[in-house]
Amino acid sequence: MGKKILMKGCEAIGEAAIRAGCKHYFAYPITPQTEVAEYLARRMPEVGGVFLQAESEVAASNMLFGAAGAGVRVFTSSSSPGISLMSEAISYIAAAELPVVFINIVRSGPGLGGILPAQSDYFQATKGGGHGDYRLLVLAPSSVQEAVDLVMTAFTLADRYRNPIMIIGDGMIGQMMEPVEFHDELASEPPEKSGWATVGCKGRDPVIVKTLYLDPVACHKHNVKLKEKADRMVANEVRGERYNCEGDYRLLLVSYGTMARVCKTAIDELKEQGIEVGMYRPISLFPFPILPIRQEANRPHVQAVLSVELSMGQMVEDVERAVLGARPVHFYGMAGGLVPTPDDVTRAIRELL
Amino acid sequence: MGKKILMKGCEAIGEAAIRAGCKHYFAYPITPQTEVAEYLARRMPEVGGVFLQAESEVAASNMLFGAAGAGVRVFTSSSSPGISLMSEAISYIAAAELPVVFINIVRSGPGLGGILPAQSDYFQATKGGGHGDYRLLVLAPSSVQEAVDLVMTAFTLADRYRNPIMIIGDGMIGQMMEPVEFHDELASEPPEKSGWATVGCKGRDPVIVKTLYLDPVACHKHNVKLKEKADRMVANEVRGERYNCEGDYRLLLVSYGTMARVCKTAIDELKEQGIEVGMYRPISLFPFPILPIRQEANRPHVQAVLSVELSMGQMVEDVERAVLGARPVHFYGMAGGLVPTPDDVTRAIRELL
Amino acid sequence: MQDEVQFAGFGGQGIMLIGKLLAHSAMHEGREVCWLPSYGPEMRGGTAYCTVVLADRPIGSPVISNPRYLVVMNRPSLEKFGPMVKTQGAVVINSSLIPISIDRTDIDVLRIPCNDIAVELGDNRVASMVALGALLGYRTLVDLEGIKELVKETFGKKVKVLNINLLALERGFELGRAFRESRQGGQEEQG
Amino acid sequence: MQDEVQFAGFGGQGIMLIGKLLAHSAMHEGREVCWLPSYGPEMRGGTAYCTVVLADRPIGSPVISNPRYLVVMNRPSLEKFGPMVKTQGAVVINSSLIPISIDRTDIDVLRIPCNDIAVELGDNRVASMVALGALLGYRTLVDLEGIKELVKETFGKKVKVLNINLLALERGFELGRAFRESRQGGQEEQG
Amino acid sequence: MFTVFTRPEAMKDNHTHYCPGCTHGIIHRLVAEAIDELGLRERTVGIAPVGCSVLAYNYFNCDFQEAAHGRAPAFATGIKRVRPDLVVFTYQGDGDLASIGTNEILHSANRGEKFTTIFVNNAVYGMTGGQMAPTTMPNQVTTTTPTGRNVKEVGYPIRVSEMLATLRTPAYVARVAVHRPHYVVQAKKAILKAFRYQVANRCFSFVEVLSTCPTNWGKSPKEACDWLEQNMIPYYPLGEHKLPDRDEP
Amino acid sequence: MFTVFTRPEAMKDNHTHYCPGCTHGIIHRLVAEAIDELGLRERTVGIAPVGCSVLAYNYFNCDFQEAAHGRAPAFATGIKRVRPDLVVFTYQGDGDLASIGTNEILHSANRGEKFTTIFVNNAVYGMTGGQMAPTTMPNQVTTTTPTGRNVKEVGYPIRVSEMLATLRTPAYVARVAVHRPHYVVQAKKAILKAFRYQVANRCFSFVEVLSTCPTNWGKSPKEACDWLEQNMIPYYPLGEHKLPDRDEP
Amino acid sequence: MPRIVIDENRCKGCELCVINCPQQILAISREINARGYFPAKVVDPPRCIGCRICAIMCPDVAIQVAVNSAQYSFFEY
Amino acid sequence: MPRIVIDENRCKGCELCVINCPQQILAISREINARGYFPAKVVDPPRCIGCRICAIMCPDVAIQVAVNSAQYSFFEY
Ligand SMILES: Cc1ncc(C[n+]2csc(CCOP(=O)(O)OP(=O)(O)O)c2C)c(N)n1
Ligand SMILES: Cc1ncc(C[n+]2csc(CCOP(=O)(O)OP(=O)(O)O)c2C)c(N)n1
Ligand code: SF4
Ligand code: SF4
Ligand code: SF4
Ligand code: SF4
Ligand code: SF4
Ligand code: SF4
Ligand SMILES: [Mg+2]
Ligand SMILES: [Mg+2]
Repeated sequence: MGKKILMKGCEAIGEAAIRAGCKHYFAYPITPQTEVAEYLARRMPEVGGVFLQAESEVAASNMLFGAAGAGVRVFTSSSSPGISLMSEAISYIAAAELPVVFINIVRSGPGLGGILPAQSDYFQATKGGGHGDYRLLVLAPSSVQEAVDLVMTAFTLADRYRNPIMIIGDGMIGQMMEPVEFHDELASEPPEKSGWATVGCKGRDPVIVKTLYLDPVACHKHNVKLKEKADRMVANEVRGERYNCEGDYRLLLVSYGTMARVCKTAIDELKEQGIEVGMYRPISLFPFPILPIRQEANRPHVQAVLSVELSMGQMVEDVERAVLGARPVHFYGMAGGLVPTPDDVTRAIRELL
Repeated sequence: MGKKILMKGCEAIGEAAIRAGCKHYFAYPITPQTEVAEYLARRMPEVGGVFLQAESEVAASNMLFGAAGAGVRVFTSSSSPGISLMSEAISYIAAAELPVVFINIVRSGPGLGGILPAQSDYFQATKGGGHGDYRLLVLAPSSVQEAVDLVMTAFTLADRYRNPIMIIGDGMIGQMMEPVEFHDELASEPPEKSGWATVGCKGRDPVIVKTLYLDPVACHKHNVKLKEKADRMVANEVRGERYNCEGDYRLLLVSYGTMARVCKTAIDELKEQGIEVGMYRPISLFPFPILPIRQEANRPHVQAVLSVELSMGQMVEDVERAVLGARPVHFYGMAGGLVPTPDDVTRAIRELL
Repeated sequence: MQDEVQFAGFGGQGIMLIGKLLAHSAMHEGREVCWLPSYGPEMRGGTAYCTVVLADRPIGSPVISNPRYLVVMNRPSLEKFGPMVKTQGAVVINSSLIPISIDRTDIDVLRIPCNDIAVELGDNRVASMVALGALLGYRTLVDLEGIKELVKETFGKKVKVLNINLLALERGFELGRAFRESRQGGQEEQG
Repeated sequence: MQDEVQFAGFGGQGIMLIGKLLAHSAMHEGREVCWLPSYGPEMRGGTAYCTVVLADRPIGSPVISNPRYLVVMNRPSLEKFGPMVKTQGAVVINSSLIPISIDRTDIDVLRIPCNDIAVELGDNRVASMVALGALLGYRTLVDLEGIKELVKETFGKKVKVLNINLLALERGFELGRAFRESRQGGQEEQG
Repeated sequence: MFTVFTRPEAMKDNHTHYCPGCTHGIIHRLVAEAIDELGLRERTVGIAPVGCSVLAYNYFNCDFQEAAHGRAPAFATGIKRVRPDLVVFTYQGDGDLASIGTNEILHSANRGEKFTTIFVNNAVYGMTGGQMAPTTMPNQVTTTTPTGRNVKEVGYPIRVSEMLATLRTPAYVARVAVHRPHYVVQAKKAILKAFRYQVANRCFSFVEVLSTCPTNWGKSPKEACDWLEQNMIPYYPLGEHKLPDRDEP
Repeated sequence: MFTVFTRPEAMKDNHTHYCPGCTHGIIHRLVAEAIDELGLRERTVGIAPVGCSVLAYNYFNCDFQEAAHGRAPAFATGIKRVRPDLVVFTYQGDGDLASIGTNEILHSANRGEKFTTIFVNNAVYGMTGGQMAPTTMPNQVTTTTPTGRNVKEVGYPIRVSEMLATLRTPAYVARVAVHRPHYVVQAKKAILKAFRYQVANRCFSFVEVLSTCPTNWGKSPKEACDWLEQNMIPYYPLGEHKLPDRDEP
Repeated sequence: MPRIVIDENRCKGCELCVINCPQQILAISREINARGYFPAKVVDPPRCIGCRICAIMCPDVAIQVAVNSAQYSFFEY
Repeated sequence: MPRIVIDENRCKGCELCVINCPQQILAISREINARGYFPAKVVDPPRCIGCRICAIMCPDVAIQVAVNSAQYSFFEY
């Protein structure tokens, strides 16, 4: 447990990875997270780690693939268009069951879009931008401190599930400076990997890291295995936070990331005006906190549910699946880099009450 | 209206595009749809069109982007990993509001997976493999004839909405031979595009095809525009087919593509045994037929809903959103290239009744 | 009425072609048809197969796991698909390359020395035509003349090749018919 | 208690730095802080700004559209952000580069010739330090000495640069305090 | 009086967002002048890259498309194949063309696509704030090579023109510079020639332009010009590296 | 009796799925022999491409990874950077390496990554059934060039070795063939040399092997060897195209 | 006498014209323009030879050059 | 006398050994193997010189070569 230091989100993320025992980073620059690379270009040599600027995101993601297959902890960071270019590799890495941490500091899309904060890659992250049946474990911090903690946790989860993990932050998470502490107790020893990692076949039979299953029965079984893994995540890794849910609030907000912080301010302001609004903030986007949200939505005083996002409405589909018709589900959001102010959120809430 | 000819799905798709007035094709080979390219390599020169084998799917999708920006009808075909590599361009093309037709003859994933039929790219197609808020209009044929008809329709829809359209077929659609007729009346004249397409600025101000919106207000507005377009698709383009839904059936199947044909055979067999099962077959996967399915599910005799897919469970999430808790929603499916037989489906149904 | 036929053998034995001929000529006869191959050259060697469904109403499942008829040109195919054939169905076995038979009494088993006949006719490659002929001789799924017309279209002006193919079809057809007749005789005896 | 400050100007005017200094020293004083820049060099030129939130409990929204305090170093920034300042707030205007003022009576307006003072001190680049000093002279958001310590850490051994920066801070601070005192006097007169 | 120098018609009357002294502006003007001199403006389509020049369409007075990062040559291929009557050029930086987009430029050149590429080599990623490019000079400090490009770790700068010149397919490939007046004059000639080859439907044409990035080099515009002269010119020899008419084995 | 020729230890005792007479098999064996002769088997990691040799791991008796199509060099970079003690080689076809994956091989070579690439140039896409590759010969008929590769439309074949040899970063680049015994002997030497350079941590090493695809060329194995000799050898000159010790400007 | 006109508001004060003018008659102004730059100006107009070098080097097309007679030019451009 | 052993079931009958044997003592068998190929065989074993060329050319590692004395070899390989 160190003392608090003021750090920019991107740099704190880079440092958190190192503290988590990950000393290998491959990436391609893209705003608004190039500072992760710039930080690690300085820092990795200091800790005897590897920093490599790849020729593209396609190459970077396949370097991760190879390196993870060789048994080391490895991660990258990028932003929306760059993540799209990694889609093929992400599908492969999930198929090969390799632990890799991806960080997407989301910018506004689609296309080149803009560089300002957005949450419009929710679908891509949670439903799989790549092809085939696989699931990323997706975590969404709402402060620099939480980003640091989740990055450290991510490496443990990646190893535990042998699955790629994605951390989704909007541009604010990457760009803002906040005080952070590094909780070194979140770091974990990597498990023994020489049974499946390509570290040379001395003393054992050769291992193969692969994703091709020409026999449909084998391919089906492999898919079943991946599905069971996803089910285990659903059972064990749901994370979220309740805010102002103790009393008899009338409206349930669902919001994540920095957008949820704006919502908190709005909730506080409304509280002063005597209006009680509760919020559930998913921290894991996959597994989505279906049950906690369903539970909150079904509390008798709740009249409606409002999903608030920096998008045109993506998470709201999962909120619908959670609420399952028990209450009307509404959406409020902005895209393109606009961030609703607490006043905007307050106004949206008032319209529903 | 021509006479019936026996054609392989891939070749019929290529021919259908030409009949629809699309004479420009850029692609990279990948099983199980390389025959589209091979057919067009012969056929395009005959009709004075363009066939170009690109150096990669990334390049192919960006060639489409440029060509569509220059105002011509253009299309490509690929299969799962290749579509993943097109994710970035697809997001851009949607952002730039260009009419492009994509055909994904899905193979089993994730990763390299196998080459056998699958429907595991449902999420990717309908929720956006690429980054940002955009929607593809996604159509899923269940026979070679329907593939031909939908390909022809797709070009009209692409022009109408100025939006990329994706046709999703599993490997069977691409590989099997069935009799087809070309309904030339489905072809449409392309609308006038010189107002926005880059055809030279003679006689007007220069036009710009772009996706960058540095100003967040402009970017937000653009996103709202895209969202409104998606809403128009939801209002106007829902397509689907009911099978055996006239009577008081007890179970509602939801299934699409060739999987739905297998279900039909199962339904017929069960009918002979006195068990009534209805099916709704979505033809448009986006817009998803939420309302028709909700309506069917809510009919009093229906006890449960079963989503049957060649995946580990993807469309079932949309079925849940459609049914909204009115009935229990179940899933049955196989992945990896295995195709359930009518008997398998029958067994899955019996377990629920 | 729906008939399903599965053809199987090594790649290069003409499996796909005879399947297509059957589908094609059934279509000409006005039936619904669907031809589905095992596809993808991503795997060299091994077994190639295709299934053909012929029906009088729109075809449901194109995937046939239990065909009524099976034509196998090599041993692995027999071992793999033999057990799948529907009861009351039939299997045509290329006895030239398949020393074994199949241990089922609920189906008809036609052992036809396709490669031997083909070699005899002067072209090893027409073995599959012999097999197709045999199937049609055994069960008139489509008219032999229709198939012959298609073969003529396919091989066009290569007269020598064409003739060998036609001969192969006929030789097979005779053997198939002979089997059926003997079998009917046999069944009558049993019955 | 929560204070929000927005700093704005041309890129290169030191906007980000003075924001960070404020955030940093508030953190040292044990407060919650959040510094959020307008980011991205993808657009050259134009206006750069950052907001700093200082609070006594966890900070909700890092996005501040209506700051209590605004420090503007160029004209476009004043035009863009001036109207946003909260009633009862204040704006520090770099009058060296901004010929105009702002038409609001509900806020305090400090016109400080930052660049002129900076040039006078011998380094045009310290204009932003003058502005930060003025803000702190006007409202003690953090202790001036803390900021000075940080400036010492930042410029380390470059003694000359360091001294000019410290002087700039002090000159600004004096002007800010003078304004506050005159204003209080004025208010008393009014009251 | 005769106006002997003014803004070409193929440029819009907009202020650019480029940093002071950035030679992107000179290169824009040269391209616009070439388009004007050949009378091509009304049938030209430019392709902007992702890089500092992403907003090129705000400055050029002709139809434009904005490509995904590195893919401008694929765009140009798409357009030129379906509309061979149009004149198409891509304008690309060294991160765009020589890093993420090497595959596209290489294969377009190799197919002999009939468009023109203006390749702006400023030895750095300008737009994203100064990271290493494949063309960054040995020991050059960038934000991702804080102690200078170590050629033992990440190799030597790529000479794109030389590399493309090895391809067998006929092409025009030249390298020019714009940091001194006489180089600008040569650059203009090469660009004109490149467009002429396209208009004649002769071959792919490619002009690499050495350019400054004062901001990310941490230099004044003048210092940047001098640095380019001293460091880049010796490593990146100017001249015509390939002509379509030269016979190849 | 002494066994003077038998299966190398670095090969498994599995039947390959390759077509009869496909020289992929010979190349596999040469690589395995080199690994054995240098005693590297227990610390070697091979990277399989997507192409006919995707199943290479079923035949090599060492650790293996299977890459995404074209990305084997990125895999190898990833592995070698994090585990420099391992010996890493990629085995790639011409569609894989010279079409979709050109960017990865080029930048790996340019960074001087310390791995070895075996590049199997058979002038066609084997696995997907015979489409044109960037290395397909002029006028060669493939399923996507049904009337033969028209160089006016799609350009000339790419000579990858020559292209990589132009890069400034030290490397070993050689082209060999395996369709005649004496070529096989030379090929073996080049492959050995390539691995030696890697083991010495000297440079990136690259061996292009001209190979046959009887199936998609529509030829018997013998005819395929003759066709290769007559058509490919003149266009793709054999030899060492670059040595790390040769000085470069 | 040739006449050059510098558009003060387009100019970004990069000095490329200043350092390249063969007559050395350009200089940077001490007055800031609306966009925050110190623009170039002509300090000794009569000595201008109309060579266009300043304009050719200007990345912001801020300079126009006019001459009395268009008959001669120093170089083809 | 050198001895070569051809693994009949590995052999795919490609003939590469046959056409390259300097002694021309290999030929394709008329009997099909289990995988459907006509394998190569040695027709005149005594004439084998143990040069290993057949083995070197075999894509399927179907040929083993043994010699009485390993002292000589035709070429380094
Ligand atoms: C897929 C993708 N990756 C990364 C980026 C971020 N990016 C924007 S411009 C750029 C590099 C620009 O450098 P260069 O091409 O040299 O142009 P310059 O700005 O130097 O003119 C990068 C990496 C992006 N927009 N898209
Ligand atoms: C992203 C992607 N695109 C396309 C394919 C399909 N594909 C598989 S192998 C191959 C080409 C193989 O050719 P080559 O690399 O020359 O190897 P060969 O089979 O000739 O040895 C292609 C295009 C794929 N698997 N993945
Ligand atoms: S960052 Fe560099 S390349 Fe970009 S505009 Fe500024 S000087 Fe030019
Ligand atoms: S298809 Fe060609 S490359 Fe592939 S195994 Fe067969 S002969 Fe070899
Ligand atoms: S035209 Fe020539 S002499 Fe006149 S100001 Fe410009 S550069 Fe100087
Ligand atoms: S070159 Fe142009 S922008 Fe630069 S100082 Fe001269 S007039 Fe101004
Ligand atoms: S070892 Fe030499 S001589 Fe003996 S069979 Fe083989 S190739 Fe012929
Ligand atoms: S080279 Fe090998 S596979 Fe080919 S025929 Fe000879 S033994 Fe058989
Ligand atoms: Mg650059
Ligand atoms: Mg190949």
